[in-house]
Amino acid sequence: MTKAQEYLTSETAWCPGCGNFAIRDAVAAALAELDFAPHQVLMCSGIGQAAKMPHYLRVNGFNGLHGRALPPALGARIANSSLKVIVESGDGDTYGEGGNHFIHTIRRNPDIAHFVHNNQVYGLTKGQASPTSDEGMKTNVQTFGVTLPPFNPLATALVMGAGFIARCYSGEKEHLKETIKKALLFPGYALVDILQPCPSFNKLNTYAWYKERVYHPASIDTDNWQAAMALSQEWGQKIPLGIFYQVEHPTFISHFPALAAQESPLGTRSFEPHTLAHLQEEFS
Amino acid sequence: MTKAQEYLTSETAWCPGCGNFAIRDAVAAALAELDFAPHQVLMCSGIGQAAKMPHYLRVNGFNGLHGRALPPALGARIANSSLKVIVESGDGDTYGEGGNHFIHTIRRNPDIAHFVHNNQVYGLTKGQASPTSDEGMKTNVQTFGVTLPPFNPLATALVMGAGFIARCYSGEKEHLKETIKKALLFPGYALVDILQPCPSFNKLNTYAWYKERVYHPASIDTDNWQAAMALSQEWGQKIPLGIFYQVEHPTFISHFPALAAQESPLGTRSFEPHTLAHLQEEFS
Amino acid sequence: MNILIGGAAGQGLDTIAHLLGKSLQRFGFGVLTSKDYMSRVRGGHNFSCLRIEQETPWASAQEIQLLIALNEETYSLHKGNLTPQGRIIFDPDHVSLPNEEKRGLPIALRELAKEAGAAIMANSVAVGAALALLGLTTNVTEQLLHEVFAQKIATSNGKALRAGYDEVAKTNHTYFTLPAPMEKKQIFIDGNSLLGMSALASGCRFLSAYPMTPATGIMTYLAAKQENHDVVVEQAEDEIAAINMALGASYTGARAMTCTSGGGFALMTEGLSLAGMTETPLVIVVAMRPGPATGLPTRTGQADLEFVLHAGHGEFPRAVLSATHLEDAFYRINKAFELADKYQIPVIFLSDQDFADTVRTLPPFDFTLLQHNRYLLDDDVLTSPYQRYLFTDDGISPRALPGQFAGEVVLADSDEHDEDGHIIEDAEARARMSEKRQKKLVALAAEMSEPEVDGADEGDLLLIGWGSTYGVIKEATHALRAQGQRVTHVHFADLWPLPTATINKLFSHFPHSVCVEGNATGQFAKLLRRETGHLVDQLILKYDGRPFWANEIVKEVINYD
Amino acid sequence: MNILIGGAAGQGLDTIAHLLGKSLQRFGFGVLTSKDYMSRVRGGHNFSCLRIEQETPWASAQEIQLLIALNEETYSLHKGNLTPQGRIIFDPDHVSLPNEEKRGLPIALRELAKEAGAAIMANSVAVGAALALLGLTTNVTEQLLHEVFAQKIATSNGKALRAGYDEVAKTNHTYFTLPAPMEKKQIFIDGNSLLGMSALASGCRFLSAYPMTPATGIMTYLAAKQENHDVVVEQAEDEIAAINMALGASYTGARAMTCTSGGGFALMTEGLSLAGMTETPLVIVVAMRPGPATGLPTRTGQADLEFVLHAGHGEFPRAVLSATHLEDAFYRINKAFELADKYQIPVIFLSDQDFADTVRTLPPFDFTLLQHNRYLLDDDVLTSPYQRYLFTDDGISPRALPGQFAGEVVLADSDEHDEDGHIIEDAEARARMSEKRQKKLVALAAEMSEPEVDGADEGDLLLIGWGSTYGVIKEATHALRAQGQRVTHVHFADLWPLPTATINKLFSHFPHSVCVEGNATGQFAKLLRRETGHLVDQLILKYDGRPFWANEIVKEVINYD
Ligand SMILES: Cc1ncc(C[n+]2csc(CCOP(=O)(O)OP(=O)(O)O)c2C)c(N)n1
Ligand SMILES: Cc1ncc(C[n+]2csc(CCOP(=O)(O)OP(=O)(O)O)c2C)c(N)n1
Ligand code: SF4
Ligand code: SF4
Ligand SMILES: [Mg+2]
Ligand SMILES: [Mg+2]
Repeated sequence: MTKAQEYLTSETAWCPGCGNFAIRDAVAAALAELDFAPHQVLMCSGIGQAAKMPHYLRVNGFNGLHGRALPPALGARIANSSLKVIVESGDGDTYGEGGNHFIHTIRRNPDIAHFVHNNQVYGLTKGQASPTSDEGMKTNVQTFGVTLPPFNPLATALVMGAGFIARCYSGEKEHLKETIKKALLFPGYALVDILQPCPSFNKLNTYAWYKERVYHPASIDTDNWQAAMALSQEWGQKIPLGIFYQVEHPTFISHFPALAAQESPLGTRSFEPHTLAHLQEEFS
Repeated sequence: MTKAQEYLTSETAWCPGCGNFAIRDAVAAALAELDFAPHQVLMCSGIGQAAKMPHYLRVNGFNGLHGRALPPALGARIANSSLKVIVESGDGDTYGEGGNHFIHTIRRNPDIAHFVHNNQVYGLTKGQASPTSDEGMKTNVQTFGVTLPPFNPLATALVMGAGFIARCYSGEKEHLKETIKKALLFPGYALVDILQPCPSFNKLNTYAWYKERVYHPASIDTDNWQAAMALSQEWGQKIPLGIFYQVEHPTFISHFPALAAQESPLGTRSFEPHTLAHLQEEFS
Repeated sequence: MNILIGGAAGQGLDTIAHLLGKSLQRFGFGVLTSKDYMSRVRGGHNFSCLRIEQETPWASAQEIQLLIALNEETYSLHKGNLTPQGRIIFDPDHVSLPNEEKRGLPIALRELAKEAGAAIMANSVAVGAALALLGLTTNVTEQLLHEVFAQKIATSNGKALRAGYDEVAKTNHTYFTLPAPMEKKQIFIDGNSLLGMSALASGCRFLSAYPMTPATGIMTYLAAKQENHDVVVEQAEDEIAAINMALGASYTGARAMTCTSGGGFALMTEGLSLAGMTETPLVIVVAMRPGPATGLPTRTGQADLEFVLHAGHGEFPRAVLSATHLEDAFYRINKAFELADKYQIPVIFLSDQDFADTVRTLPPFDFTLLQHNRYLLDDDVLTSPYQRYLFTDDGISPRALPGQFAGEVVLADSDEHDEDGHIIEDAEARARMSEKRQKKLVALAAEMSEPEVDGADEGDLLLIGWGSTYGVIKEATHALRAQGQRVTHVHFADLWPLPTATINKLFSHFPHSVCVEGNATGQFAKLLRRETGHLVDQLILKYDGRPFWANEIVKEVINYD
Repeated sequence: MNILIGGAAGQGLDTIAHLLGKSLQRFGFGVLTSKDYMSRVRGGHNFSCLRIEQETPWASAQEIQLLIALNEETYSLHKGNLTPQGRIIFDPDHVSLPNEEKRGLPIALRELAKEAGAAIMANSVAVGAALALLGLTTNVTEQLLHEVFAQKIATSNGKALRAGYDEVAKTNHTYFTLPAPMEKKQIFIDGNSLLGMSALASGCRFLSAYPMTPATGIMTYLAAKQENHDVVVEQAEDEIAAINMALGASYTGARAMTCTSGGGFALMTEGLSLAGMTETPLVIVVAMRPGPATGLPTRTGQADLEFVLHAGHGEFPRAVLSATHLEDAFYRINKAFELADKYQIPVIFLSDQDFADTVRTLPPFDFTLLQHNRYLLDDDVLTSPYQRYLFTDDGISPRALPGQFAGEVVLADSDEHDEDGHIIEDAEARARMSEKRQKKLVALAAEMSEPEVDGADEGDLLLIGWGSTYGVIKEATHALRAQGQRVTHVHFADLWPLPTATINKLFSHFPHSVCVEGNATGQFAKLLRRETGHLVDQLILKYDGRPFWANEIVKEVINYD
């Protein structure tokens, strides 16, 4: 078994006090507790502060393009369904540049655990508004303050048919770790939107701001879509945390004959071209 | 005043029996009844059968790229806010290739009337599944039948904060025309998702199929978001038609000092460069 | 012998062309059909050209002997190309020809079809009529009908076929004389199916793509194979997803491919650069159609060469291949997959609408010639910890797959990185990693096939072409030789890194050099000058969305002199 | 005189560099600062170079006289470039130098700052210390503090400044001798602000963009101007939206622009092709950084030239401009807007990180030289019905805007179209419309400025460069001349259509020609060969993400001989 510490690589390039650290620790701990060996895990990410994660955890990593973390994860899942695939990226990456992949990947319901570091800001590019920035937040591009209502990832995921949606806060590490574990074990697409303070650029949604607002609803009926929708609409004075919805559906790969059988990984099954000579018969 | 007939240009390249014809007629009639002169209207579209519309109506037209009908419409709206801007395109164009613009344009709430010809299939490229195709529909790409749950445009628009959402059926021309008129008059983003039979490629969702299912709910409380969400979830045996939600919010251009004043079009205000020589003072 | 079948979209031209072409193939003739169609589903004017020779023709011919006119527009557009002895099959109940037109052969296509069972079978009547004019029998075609359709439909179509046949046989039997058929067994296949088939036989396990004419046929070919083969086809939400999915699949070990046309490829250029940076093998088929923007979606051209050569930000090695003809393409797609895996680079295969939609009779392929080497790190040579971007002499780092070795992880990175794959910013390390990538070009360049040369090492005229114009330039070459010119035809299939030895040897031995291209600016000629310094004397360019005709080339060469 | 200020991200290096640079400018010196920073927000190693001369320096110099080391890493990385007589300002409470280091000038930066009010003002203490070493006074800087900060903060920073000053003045006053200051008034401006300012003064009304280093500064400059000027800045959801929004705004009449770096531009290439097809004016600033893929986000390079030259599917005219230096850029961005409107084409302006982040003192710009012609159809020459793509001799169709003429409509189309803008498929019409677009290149080519030439028409060495390397090649040229070589420096700003007259005239008169480029493959040299046939003798390439140093060029030229 790998210990949580052993997943952590050297130094990070994050700022002191950044909410990303707690997420990294939680993922490492979750992997360790679930006994995933590093070589059995693949983490895909885009570009941004959050997206540097594959460099800071010792697992397989595909650190791709800004906004494009999900498509390679789906491709990887198809080519080798024995890997545990995690996608980890920022809010701008996932809901902004990558919005189209977000909505359509969910519809496919692949076995992907998706952890979004939602700091409500573009961190790496130094503080522009992201799709989840709160109205009124001023930046040096949004000089009059953000005027768009924030993108609601959980409600969107529900509408797209997601089977697992959760919200966590990087200030609550234990809850975060436990939720990540459940997402990792969920058969299908699982979204965990993680509220993550960015002390360098988000001066609005600070640790104090979140702390004042986050709460754990007394009980959540995780089979109830309407209830989940109602919870995911709560934002402002009170922000609920927890798994809002958890219902299994057939997963993506179950639909493909070449994958459903769960043989060896599709990508590396042995093969010789001459065995396919019969392909030309239909043209003769 | 322009008569409905005068909006129509020559021949179309659509198939006989196509649901697009009724939509074209309804738009022409709506424009005529509301007395929009052709030069005051701009129609933006992408690529597809539906997207050929700007060629078949005599108004200003920007027939752009597949999936990219909304961004030029937004740009046009900014440069000349005296134009009535319509976006008209197919379901693949709008919800597939253009998905990211769909979600983020709605959040901005620009004054755009958006008519989507939803034939639940890719028509122009000869019959592949679109995001709205029903589960089980077989095509020569989706050889086992579609396995993804259909994308729900109305529910998605609601989650993004749309102020006006409606569903019409191209087989009900009068209702379609009246709804289009209301969308054209709505101050803000207005989505009309129009069920449009494609006799050439969609053999599942035919005129008969729709006719059997569409109905008009007795009364719709158009201020009620939850009710609208519930209506937009109805699909299958019964498909409700009508305006599901209609609530005004501040529109996009109201946030910009250069636009809010509603002076002459931004794009063509007169101007001489030397009047801006003072710009360099901050660097001296 | 050349047959043109024309009508509106939705009138079933493809069926006629397919039935006729396939029957002729089975009779043993050499057949080529090409397709000219509009970007619409019903109406408009479409046509197919079907050429028959003893050996498989290299290109369509402009002169028509038999015109099957399903509407009047077909007649008026093509009558000029019909020879005086030509014949026009038409349905006098629906198409009327002018009185002075003596070549018409009225056949009540729909009436006869109705008698056979249903008006919709008019096309079978037309095929029957054509068979009679060609002096053939109906049995082969009837057999075909039974292979394609259910018993009942096949039987009534057979009836319709014979009705058309008999109608003609009464008066015009064997109006046209065909050459003697070939002995050898032939297949009859189109460009897109061929690319799909070769990809599958090259071990391609994953195709992610977004539908786009004229590339969609590759997708539908492979989609149909999912049921019984180790391949997955996923329709992506857009082309950006398509290329990034393919990269994810390739990184984890699947031979992966995507296919599109110019506009979709434009959306893939960022992903192309990612393939370059992460050193992930990938094959991209770009089926060209005329641009810019949406352009002419169902037409052909060769105007995306410069774009694919330079697409993607930053510098990284890539290979760009095309094919001289269908048979060549079968083996060259295999080469594309091999190069991608061996050099861990993106490989672009340039097709075009004419190539994609052309159907030809060909000798069966030799599948034993296809290669399937994965170029992966062997277990026994692994040194731990594994480094994805290990510096090596040839720039190629041993490739391992995620999960391949217990305890080892594989890190692919879009940022500049060290040998481990971790982000770096250091100047020296960056320069070295950039050099490592560029180094791969040395060995890669040596893998490029020199252009095919048809003709002597010196002469009057050097004709240079690339890609799918091979057949038509070959015909032009023969025509020019017939006029006494000493012509050498040089044709490039592998385009980048550009193989220059042959052209360097030949170029100065011809007083006149001509580059023939399907674009408006002479893109290949510019590449040639950039890479070799040779400046061709003449450009023969076509950019109206149609393939060249051999006689156009002949005429332009001559007019220039 | 060269000052290097180094430390970790977040330590406020920019503040020191800005305060010092701006003070020096106000004193009348020629100043250049350049920026070297990592892609992170806190930590790591960043630095700024501040060079002071009588006239504004052309490039940074490698040799340092004064090092302000906010951490030990700065010392160890840069000590080698510090002259023996150099000085190191450091805070002995936080940074320790080795005993044998005699150049150190310990100043208790944080302690003194605390005494002045707060430790955070340590940077002001450092600036004060530097001013004293340079023999200057603190009054100009104090004034600056009051312009930038609120009264209270300014006052306490002033105190800190003076504390640093006094600390040094005790022992080391006027350690460095500065040249005599200039008389003329100067401004002090960076590349990105300058591009934004010129765009605004050129009548740019709309910028849609997605943040991407190193282009973001243009966006923030213009965003800040929205309050009081006729301009709208919209942060798009992605780069595809950015370019398509800009096209919509341009089509309806706004001068529109977008800005990005290579990866974002990759996503815009389909839209670029749309601009070409619809003939919609657009200015795109591509600020280069090293690729491929994410590469080195905060570094510099010139590796996207070939990409921008050939980006987009299909063929359409475009112009590609760059600038030799900041002042040139001010007027050239205006030219970009003028060309876009006049020829109804996309115009790409190539910038890079070094250009974007370099700040220089410059004489104030002459805004009366900027042009703002809209090239729109006048009311009195309209012939109804209006045709957006009317055939004309020069290929430029009179442009009307939607809504401009009552009763007239304007149809822009991505498909191939007729003069009205309606979809066509016809071969002849297509060819003619394609020729119409290409025709615009003739007049456009005549608008390109020939490269700037510094030196005689013949000599020993021809140094060729393009874009932002102008300054550093100029310095190298001077250095080589000082060594007795007869050097001519030719520098291109307008890149496409490539102006060739000057280079054709000069090329053969130099026994040795060298192309200097910030990339690994010599992209401009290849372009030159393609367009003129001239093959340079030597490439001096740098691709480690850093700008050239003049002495690197000098050394490579000499070593080659
Ligand atoms: C195509 C492209 N566009 C823009 C960028 C620049 N960019 C890098 S990270 C980023 C935003 C990061 O925000 P987010 O995803 O929220 O991550 P965070 O840094 O906040 O963790 C942007 C715009 C890029 N790398 N690629
Ligand atoms: C970038 C790009 N990708 C793909 C295409 C090919 N294409 C044209 S229309 C279309 C789909 C059309 O479907 P839809 O939007 O539903 O319109 P419909 O034809 O059904 O009205 C596709 C995939 C294209 N033109 N551009
Ligand atoms: S900028 Fe914000 S998100 Fe990025 S590392 Fe710093 S604190 Fe964390
Ligand atoms: S293919 Fe379908 S949507 Fe397109 S024109 Fe024909 S019937 Fe209408
Ligand atoms: Mg973020
Ligand atoms: Mg559709």
